[in-house]
Amino acid sequence: MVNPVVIIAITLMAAFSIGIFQFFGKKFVRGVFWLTILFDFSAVLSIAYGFLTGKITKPIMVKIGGFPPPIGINLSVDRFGAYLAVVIFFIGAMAAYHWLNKGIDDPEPKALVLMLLLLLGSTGMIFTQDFFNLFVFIEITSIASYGLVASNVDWSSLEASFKYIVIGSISSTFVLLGAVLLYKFGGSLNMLDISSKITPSRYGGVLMIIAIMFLFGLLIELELFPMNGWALDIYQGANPAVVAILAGGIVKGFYLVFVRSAIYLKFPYILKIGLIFGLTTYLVSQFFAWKQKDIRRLFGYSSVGQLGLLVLAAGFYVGGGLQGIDKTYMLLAIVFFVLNHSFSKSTLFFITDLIEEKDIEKWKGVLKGNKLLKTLFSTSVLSMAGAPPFIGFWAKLFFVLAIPKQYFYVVVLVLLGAVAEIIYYFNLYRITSSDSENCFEIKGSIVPASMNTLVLLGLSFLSGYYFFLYTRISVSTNLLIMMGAAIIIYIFGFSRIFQWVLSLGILSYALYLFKNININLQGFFLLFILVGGLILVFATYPVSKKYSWSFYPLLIFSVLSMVGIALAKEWISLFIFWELMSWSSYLIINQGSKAKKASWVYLVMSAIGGYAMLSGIKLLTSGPNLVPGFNSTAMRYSTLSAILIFTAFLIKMATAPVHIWAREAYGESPDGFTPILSGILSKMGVFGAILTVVYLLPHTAHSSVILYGLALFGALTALFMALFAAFQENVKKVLAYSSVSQVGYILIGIALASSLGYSAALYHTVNHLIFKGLLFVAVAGIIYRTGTSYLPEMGGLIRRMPVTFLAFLMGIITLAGIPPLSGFAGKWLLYSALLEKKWMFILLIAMFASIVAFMYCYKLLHTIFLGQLRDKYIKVKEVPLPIAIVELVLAGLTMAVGIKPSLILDFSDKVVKSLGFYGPGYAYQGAHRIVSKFGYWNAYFMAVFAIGAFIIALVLFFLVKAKIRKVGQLDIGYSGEVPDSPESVHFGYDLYAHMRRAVSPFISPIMENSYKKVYNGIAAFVDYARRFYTGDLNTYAMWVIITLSFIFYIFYKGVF
Amino acid sequence: MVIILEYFMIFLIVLMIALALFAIKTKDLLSAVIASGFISLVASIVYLYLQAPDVAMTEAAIGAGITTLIFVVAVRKTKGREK
Amino acid sequence: MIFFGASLLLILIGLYGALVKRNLIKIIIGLSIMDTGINMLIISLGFVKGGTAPIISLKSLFQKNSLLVDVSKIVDPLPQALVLTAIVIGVAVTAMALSVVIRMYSVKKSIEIDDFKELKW
Amino acid sequence: MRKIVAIVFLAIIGFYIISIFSAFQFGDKYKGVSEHYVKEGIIENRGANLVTSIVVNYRGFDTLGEVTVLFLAATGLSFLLFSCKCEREFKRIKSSLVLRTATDTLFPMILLFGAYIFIHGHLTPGGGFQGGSVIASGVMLLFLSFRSFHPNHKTLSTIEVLAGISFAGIGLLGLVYAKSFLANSVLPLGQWNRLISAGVIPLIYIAVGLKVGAELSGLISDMISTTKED
Repeated sequence: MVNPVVIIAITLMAAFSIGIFQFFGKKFVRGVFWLTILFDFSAVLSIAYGFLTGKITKPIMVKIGGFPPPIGINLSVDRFGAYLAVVIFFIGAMAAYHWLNKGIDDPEPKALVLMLLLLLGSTGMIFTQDFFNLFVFIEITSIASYGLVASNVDWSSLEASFKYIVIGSISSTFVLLGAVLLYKFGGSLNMLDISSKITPSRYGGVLMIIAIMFLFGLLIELELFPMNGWALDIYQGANPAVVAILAGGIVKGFYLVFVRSAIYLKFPYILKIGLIFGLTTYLVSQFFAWKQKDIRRLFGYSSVGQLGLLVLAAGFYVGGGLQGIDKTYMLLAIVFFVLNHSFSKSTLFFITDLIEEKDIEKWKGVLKGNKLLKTLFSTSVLSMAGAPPFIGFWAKLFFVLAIPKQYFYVVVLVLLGAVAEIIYYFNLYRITSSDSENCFEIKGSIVPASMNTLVLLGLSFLSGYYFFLYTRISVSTNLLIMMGAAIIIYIFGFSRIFQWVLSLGILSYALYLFKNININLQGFFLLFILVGGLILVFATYPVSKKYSWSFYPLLIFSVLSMVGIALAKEWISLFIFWELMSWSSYLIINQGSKAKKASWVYLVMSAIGGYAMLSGIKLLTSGPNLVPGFNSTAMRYSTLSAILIFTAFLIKMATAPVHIWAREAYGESPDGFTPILSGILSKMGVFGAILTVVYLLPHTAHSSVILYGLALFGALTALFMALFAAFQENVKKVLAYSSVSQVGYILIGIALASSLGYSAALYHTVNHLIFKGLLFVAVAGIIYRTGTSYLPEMGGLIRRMPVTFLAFLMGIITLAGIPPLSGFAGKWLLYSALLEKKWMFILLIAMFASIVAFMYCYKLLHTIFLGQLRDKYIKVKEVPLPIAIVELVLAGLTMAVGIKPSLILDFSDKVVKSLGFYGPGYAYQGAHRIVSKFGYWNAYFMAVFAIGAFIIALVLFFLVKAKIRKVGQLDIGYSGEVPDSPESVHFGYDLYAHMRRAVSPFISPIMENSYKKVYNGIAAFVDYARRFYTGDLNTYAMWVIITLSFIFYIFYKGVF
Repeated sequence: MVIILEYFMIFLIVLMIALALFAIKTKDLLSAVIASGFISLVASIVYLYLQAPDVAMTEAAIGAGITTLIFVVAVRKTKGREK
Repeated sequence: MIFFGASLLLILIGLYGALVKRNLIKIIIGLSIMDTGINMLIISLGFVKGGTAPIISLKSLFQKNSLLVDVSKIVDPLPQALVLTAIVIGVAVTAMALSVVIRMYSVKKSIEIDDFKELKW
Repeated sequence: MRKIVAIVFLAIIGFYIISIFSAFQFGDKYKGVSEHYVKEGIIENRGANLVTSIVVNYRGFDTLGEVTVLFLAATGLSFLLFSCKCEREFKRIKSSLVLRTATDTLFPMILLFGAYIFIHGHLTPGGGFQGGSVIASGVMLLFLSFRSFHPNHKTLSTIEVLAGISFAGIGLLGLVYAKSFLANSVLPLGQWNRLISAGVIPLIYIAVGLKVGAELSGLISDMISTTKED
């Protein structure tokens, strides 16, 4: 361990000596610079390591001048100071490397001196324990940053620098005034000494004003709204390398100093400052960033927002009355927030400098091509937006868990801000990941950004570990290891077939691991996910080549996170895996070439859902129990928490009012993923809904109302989505609406909350996987061969793809619920359950919806396979082998289940029993005859009957075939022109045009439009509101003064 | 004697404030700079009264001398008058 | 007491200059007036009525390693030490600000705030 | 409008700050660490000037920071003003004969005076900063009188660097000898009120004086010299 003061002395000497070394040439200067940085970094690292391993337990006190503390100045290096110093020197080194690599403007030695002294100043600021010495170090830091900020070829940096100088001077004036008045008040300048003389009761008098002045000086540096215009201008105008170190390191130093001073001063209103200024800053900047066109200013808004959040967290940590584990959580949240922001944001600023493009629109397609850049950018953006498993996620989670329950509105607002953050960050990500012909050259070295990201990944791992350590949440180690294996798949991105085999291997291994699992609700879904995933992943190989090399790792990640959801034992771990699933599926959907907008909508909706769930979970916590389990039924929960948690599941199921993401996301997602999205992923909503209805709703008031409402939602979903599906012209979008419609039936079953209802829901869940997986896989094969998903361009494919046709036909029959296939049993169970509960209105809607469903069933079959084959598909081949295999397997399954429904019902019975019911609500008579109180149904007999009917019809068809006359495609034509647009030659185009007028009020996208209106309204408002930052220096300074008077007014209750 | 000194201090303070107001109000940057230099000079006399000879010296040399000089240079380089 | 008031007035006048003036050099002049005000405030906080300067150079005051003069008759030396630092820091900031202004002038041939409002929103 | 708002809010702030003064009577006695400085300062440091004792010894770390700030300003200024690759140029109007003649006589005396101030920093008012700025004002006089004068930047830098390193180095010596950075125990304290006394205080002040003088001269020369494009 090195004496901290030596770090400062050596750095100073090095900075001074550069004055001589510059005469020997740049190399000497650089040598001195790097040696110093290396020394400093290893020195602070050794101290930090001492703290981390527990070798050093107490803060290191260093006397300067040999005098005991109140007499002389002393340094005090505590745990956080040491850690932060490591971060600052690391990011400083990276920024310097980046800058040197890009080339510094001419007096390079001077720039390096400024850089060294900037790092020195911030380190001293963190280490010192003397108020006036703090002021001196703040000035060193500030002046060095004034110079560095001004250094850019672009003249706008000068403007930024000047604004910074003026506001910084005002800030340091208040710090100085506060420090001297504190001396006058307490008789010394030592922080500990002053602290010992302050009791909260003394805050009635002048101490309040003094403390406010001192802390206010620091608050200005923390870039709080409304006095942060200058900071945003720096982010926008200054050299990104400088901004990286400012945002990534120096501001965090100010933050630490602020928190420490507030603690030493025992300032009573720190929580109020957090709630008033921190929260406002956070929210305002997250919204102002929406319409920002300059990428650096966008990141600037984000940085400012994060600082606001940090101030809020500090308010809770210091003055929120937290004790015990909450306090630890909050501390960890703060540490994670700081680390996350430092490393991600500096990486992002480095990247902006590598691309050298300011306008966001010109970033279109930046990430295409360069895998490394894409990885770095995505990692940072994901971590900033709080996506698991990155450190930003754990920070947010700890933060939300630690907030006292009476501040629930803070949780809501913070999560609202998080959604806003996701909106603009992924708007940016949408632009950068979209296709474009633009060619980008990376100007500079990518090493600093890569190093930062490596550290970020390491920290993410550590923070996740700490999360599970501190919350004592049990998580299956096997699962985590398998998720880690996804990284290996990622590394083997060069070979698609290897990735495929490895993915299948991992899923099979998972199935092997959980083969003996107990069949209750969780076990049922676990098997469902793994078996379904295995089958559907098998079919992905042929289509996967179209997508990025990260397709398979993400796929495995999302399937395994669903396994995690099924294995969860507490709400929090369910939430963690839920988010993992949402984010990884977002990244997969985003790989679809036209899916950028769709995936963005999906992500935003998922985020709303996920954060609604989190806030609902927050309401479930009570007292010291911060991680409520499913079975903690000791107390009555509020209806609100149930509704909030339900929101997440409804959004994932895409039921009626929140369905807007479904069409485009299903329609444009990668063809290999759509079956999984529809068949398995949306069923996690079903799982969650059952969980909520079983464990949560019985403990809330109004549960019967909620249930009926859910059933109504389900019925309306079933009806309207079926109607929408009939009017779609894109095969995947038809199936998308169909999926949502089917999920509506499942929701009705869950809402019934009876044994028959659950049986129906569970049966239909599996059944839907079988036939919708089949249909989507078949469609994927067709798209793979024909290259189109537009219905009117298809037709007549029966001749080229007979196997697919057969499988597709069976899928459609199942979908329509016609015996002998498996679809019928589900409907029978559901209607019986509805009759049992006497929900006649819902029954009516559901039955009507089934009839409507025939419309699109017929349309699909008809338009794709029947009619005339288009000329260009004359030579189309049958779908690739893996797809064909999966089609046949699933077709076989639907037939088998149709004849013997107990293949599924045996499992669902066990689940229903495990949920506390005596039986499934029906009984078997013999092997195939199922009886409920409304009648019976013999699957075997029906199958024989239906197959017989089918054979008779087939025979009749061949007998009358002679009378059919075949017409060539080009036989049509009028006015001498041969129409060739698919709309005009295909009879299946707009098949239900004659019905359109009748139902047009019902199929207009009312919901979609109103969502859009709300979004556009908010966006327009914030676009206007951010004119608050006029760019005028006087106005910025004025806001500083206004804020100070405001703080005085609200916190000072008069001496007069 | 003491009383005269105190009146003199009051005069100096009034002078400082007047100079400050003048420095802010005047359109001519050079006069403003000179006025602000004068404030420092007057302040250094006040520091002597307040028994702070070290500070008085510093203020006179740095505040009134060096600062004014660099102000003057800056004003000349920017050829400035306030609009 | 009038020293307190005067220093406060100087601080406020300086701040007013920074808040209202549209000329960059005028703003810096405001800041330097504010600095002077603060320094004067600190010095007057350390003043002791009837005290002498904290320099003990007369033989009669210090003999045989002990101070003969009444401690309460020496003004507080600490604020003076602090002000020394503050003054130097003030000139450093001023120099920095002025050099930025000179550069700004060389770019735009203007030192009015209205010409430097490019960074906004 | 802006003016009215500014006055109103400044008045509010002034109103609250005034309330502080009711707690601190002007001319009141002080307590706390200053009592120690006054009572023990001479005994511990043997420097007659208590302010110097505080500046260099008790709060020597501040002074190191202060020197750094000045160094930083000088560096930053030349970094900003010469960031384009233009040649420096020194052209000024010719000064009067009186000024030039006076400068010839005054300049050495000013230098001497400056040196006197910082060498006697521990005995009389003044010290490194004051002495340094006096020296710089001498250099300023040279600028005013001689048209083509410009100081040798290499010499200035060398002085600056050596002075700076010796300040920090004395501090480190303290760390070696007395296990405390900047401790005043490298040299014997000596007799009170002698030129050679007070341990390292004079040494540090000489270093500070030279450094400040060189820095301020360099700063002035940077400000005055123009680039060719102007």
